[in-house]
Amino acid sequence: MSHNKCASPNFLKSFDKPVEKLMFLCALSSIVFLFLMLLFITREGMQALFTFGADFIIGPVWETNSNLYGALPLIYGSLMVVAVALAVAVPIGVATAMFVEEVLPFSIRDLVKSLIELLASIPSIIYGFIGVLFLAPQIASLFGLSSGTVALTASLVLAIMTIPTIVSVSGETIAAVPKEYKEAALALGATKWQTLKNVVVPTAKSGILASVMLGFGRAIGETVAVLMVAGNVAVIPTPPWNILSPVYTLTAAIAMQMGEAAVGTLEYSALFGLGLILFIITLVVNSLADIIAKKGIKGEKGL
Amino acid sequence: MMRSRSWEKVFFTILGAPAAICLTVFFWITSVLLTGIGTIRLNLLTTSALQGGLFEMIVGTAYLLLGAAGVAGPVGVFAAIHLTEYARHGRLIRVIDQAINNLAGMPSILIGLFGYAFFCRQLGLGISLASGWLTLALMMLPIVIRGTEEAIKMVPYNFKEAALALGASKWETVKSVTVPSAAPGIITSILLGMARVAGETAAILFTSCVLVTRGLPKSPFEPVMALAFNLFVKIVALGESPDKVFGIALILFLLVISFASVGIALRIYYRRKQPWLR
Amino acid sequence: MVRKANKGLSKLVAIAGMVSLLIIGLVVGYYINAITQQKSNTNYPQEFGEDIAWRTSSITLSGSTTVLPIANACAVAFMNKHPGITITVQGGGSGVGYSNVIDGVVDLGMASREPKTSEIDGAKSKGVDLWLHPIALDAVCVVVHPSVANSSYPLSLTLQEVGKIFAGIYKYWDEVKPGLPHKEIVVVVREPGSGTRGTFEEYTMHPWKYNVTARASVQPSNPAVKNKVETTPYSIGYIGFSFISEKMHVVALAKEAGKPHVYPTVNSIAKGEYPISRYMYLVTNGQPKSGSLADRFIDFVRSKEGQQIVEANGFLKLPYVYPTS
Amino acid sequence: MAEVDIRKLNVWFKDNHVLKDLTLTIEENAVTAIMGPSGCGKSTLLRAINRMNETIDGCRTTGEIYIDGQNIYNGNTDVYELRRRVGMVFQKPNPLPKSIFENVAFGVKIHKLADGKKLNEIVERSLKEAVLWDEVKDRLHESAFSLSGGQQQRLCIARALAVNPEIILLDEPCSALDPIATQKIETLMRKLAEKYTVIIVTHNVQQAARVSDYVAFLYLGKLIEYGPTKQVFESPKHELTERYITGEFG
Repeated sequence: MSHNKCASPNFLKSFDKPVEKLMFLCALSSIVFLFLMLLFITREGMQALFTFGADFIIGPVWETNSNLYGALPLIYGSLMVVAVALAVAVPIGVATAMFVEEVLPFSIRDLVKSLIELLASIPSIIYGFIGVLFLAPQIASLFGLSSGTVALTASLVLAIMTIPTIVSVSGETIAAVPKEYKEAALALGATKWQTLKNVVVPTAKSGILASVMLGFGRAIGETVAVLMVAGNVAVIPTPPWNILSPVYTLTAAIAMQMGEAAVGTLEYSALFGLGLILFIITLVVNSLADIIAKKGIKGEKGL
Repeated sequence: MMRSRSWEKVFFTILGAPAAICLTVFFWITSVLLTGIGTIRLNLLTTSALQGGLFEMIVGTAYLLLGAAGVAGPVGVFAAIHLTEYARHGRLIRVIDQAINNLAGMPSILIGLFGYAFFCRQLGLGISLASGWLTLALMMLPIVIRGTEEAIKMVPYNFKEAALALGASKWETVKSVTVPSAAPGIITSILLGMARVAGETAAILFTSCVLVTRGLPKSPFEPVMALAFNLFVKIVALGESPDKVFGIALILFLLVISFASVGIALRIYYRRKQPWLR
Repeated sequence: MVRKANKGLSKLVAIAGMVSLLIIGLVVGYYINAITQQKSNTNYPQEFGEDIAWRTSSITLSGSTTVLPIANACAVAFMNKHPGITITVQGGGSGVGYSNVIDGVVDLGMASREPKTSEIDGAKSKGVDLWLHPIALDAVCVVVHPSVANSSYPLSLTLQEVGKIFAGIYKYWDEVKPGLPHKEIVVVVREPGSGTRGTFEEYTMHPWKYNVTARASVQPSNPAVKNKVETTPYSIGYIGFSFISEKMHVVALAKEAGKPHVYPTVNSIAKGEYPISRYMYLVTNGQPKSGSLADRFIDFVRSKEGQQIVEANGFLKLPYVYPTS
Repeated sequence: MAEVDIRKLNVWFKDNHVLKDLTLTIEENAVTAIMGPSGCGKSTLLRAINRMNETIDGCRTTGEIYIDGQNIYNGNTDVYELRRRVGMVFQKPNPLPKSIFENVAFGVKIHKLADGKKLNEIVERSLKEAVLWDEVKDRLHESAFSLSGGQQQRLCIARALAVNPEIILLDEPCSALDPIATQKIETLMRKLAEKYTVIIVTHNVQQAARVSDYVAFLYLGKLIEYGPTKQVFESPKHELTERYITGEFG
């Protein structure tokens, strides 16, 4: 197929080495940029970290006007919104993955999977737009709230946004469960459901767990949609599990205040400090997901 | 001992409910947005923003997308070729692999924050198209690398063997056999990457967009107007009338969805139609 | 077989690529055609001024989101009038407006408050002379949900009482005034850095060193506050004059106890009787050069046409005709 | 223990007509070998007996199969109970990713046949029947993947035996094993025939001759010849059978 090209003059071969180096550089780019991200976000956030020390993380007051930056309410807000979102998204997502991979006939499987993937590609601003216009009023009237922009609304919007991640990653591992395992169970007279429960899910459990971690990572980093529906009050709700009170998340604080913060001020630095917290959280979560997923592959061979 | 099969059927129907919820949500969002179709006139797409149209925003979004693809495409494809064809499995490769996964999972707001600190300020690009390209490219990169890797791995080894046996060098083999065979997959991954960043707001919020300016940027160092940014500022900061915003939201939605569906459809098509797998 | 499969595939790719290129080309062509036609349709005004350099120059504005709608609309109108010029409007906040002017990043800042001392100091240390050009007037109105007060049971407060409410010193309405419901007060504020918030706090909080209660709901814009107060029983918030709606009750304010309570009206604001009113500013580094685009743009905003835009965006026009220097 | 009576069995996969009008009666308490070249429908025939074909998309079956006089293809057959009665062992050993004990106990738990002490007894009995007990009795809770290929295959047999089947289907059970492991399985099959009806699919003519009492020869989805092994091998009625046995094609 490429005879003529293969016969190209020899000098072309001398391009091999430089091209190889260029490709190597490109492969390195992801590490380089990840490192640069850490470097620059830390550098800009240093001032706030030095000013407040540990209080930057455990301080309960986030008040720009008095130049007090304690990120605890924001961290709590982020975690709370994400926890509720996952509580909704994980059962729905995993059940959907099982249904799509194990129950749906092959012919419409791809179609359904594509539609769910399309759900993932809807821009977050559109989710926010619809959340503000339709979901928030519904929540308000359902719970008799004065305003629907509360943690629960944000959680529901986030849940919808996280489900596709969970479906596609856990679906992948469910689909990767060897056919032999399922046949073994079916041939013993196990029903489809028993096969699913006793063979497929246990085998795919690490992948499912990884999908939950990835979902967590996606949800905690979501910005625009959350900002529009979370209510943005930098206080830990009372009682702390009150999901019907507004919250302020790490991402929302960055997006809302970054435009206001003049370069070099303490506020500017504090926002990068939030970025650093977020960076570390996502790095840990994503790495955990990676480790879990890799362990799962090993587990199939060993046990 | 009789197990009722109808019970089983009921159960799987229940299991199907969440899937139905997902699809319902999708169609609901689509239908909600499509109700806004009455508010947009076709000439909205071709009139300038100065006359109340969306022309510069649409083309600006296209500029951002094409530029980002122009950066992330080559870098991502080269990186993927290196990782699949050249790299030996070692610690460095594991670290690179990990880094790609982490980059893929990075919140877009952090990428935007970094883009502002690094591209806009450190490199002095300011709020400009170029900053936006680089920032968005950073978001596309993992998608392009992963998609290209998958496409390259699908190329059967005997293809490459055939070329190598004829005396082609490794690079020639890659260039003339591997990449052409993997081309559909590579293009698809770039498309999917573009779909991912087309509606992105947080990453361009501080890096490349302005509310209004005249016309399109004349150089990469000028700022640009974009659909997602305009929608964000108009809803969050200006609280503009829903009719006008509806139009932007709908067009943004259609743009992203069409990109994504073409990408997804192509991917399914080529996964099924890999001729050498038959 | 290898060759065949590969050929078929690359052919497909080539076709797909060509088709997509064709479509892109068509679209771009159509667009460019459309836009150039628009341009040629607008007649270039044939007046020859003393200085024509400004006709092709460009300026950038950034700053307060409150001024943003005015700046946006004026920029659009001015660009439509003069086809050669470019005015770029970025967002941000009043803080960014000042700091960008001080750093020389933009030509014009937008601000809905006067500079803080720290900003003035920063400007001095960089040798920048901040010039404020008032372009519109706005009053920050204190509004409550009709469940607290309405036209038959109106509410009047002093600035300090308002401050105590927003500082969280009063927790229930009946603590403010007997007869009001025993319900928890829902405090709605703007985000830090907002000019509206700055003006409001300057009059109601700073004199008594109050800080906004941490329980306050933070909203990013005037419409958001309006929406929140309209829909939240027992809430109190503050918004720009133009955002007042029938679904809320406006509180009459007195400077201090014993002074008359004044409702915000076009008249009372223009006369300076209403206690919380503020100017919207465009900010420059020094006086803009006469005849420059920045100078002409400021003049445009202050012209009759510009002031009509100001009013259309819900602000009050400047109370007297400004000397156009 | 049970007789399998196959009448006019036809199986299609999509448009592919795999089994054509098959009719034969499989004797109880004997080893019946189904042999034939690849693609002749051996496995499909085997999988028709426990209705495992249904788990594949696009499969269509007509005809009847009677087990102890009951048609398993009529509407009210409980397919899961059927599969308990008809155990199956696959070409490649397919232990589940669980411990040795759990593998054998799996079917028992699924069918809620026993638990506690009785379950232990069943596991022990099944492993003994599969001649695996002595090799694994000290490591019952280790992963099934720690066993060798031959051991894994006997584990799969034990797993099938644990649920009290009447018929055992073996789909080329030795094709992935070495000669010594193969020999062990073949010995085991002879032993199983004392208690169960054993049906084995093989493309190995020698194996069919060694282990079976009856042999069926399939070619292109049709039954060419069926009878006692000795008779078929010594005096085949059909020319195709003779050519296959002598290794002329296959």
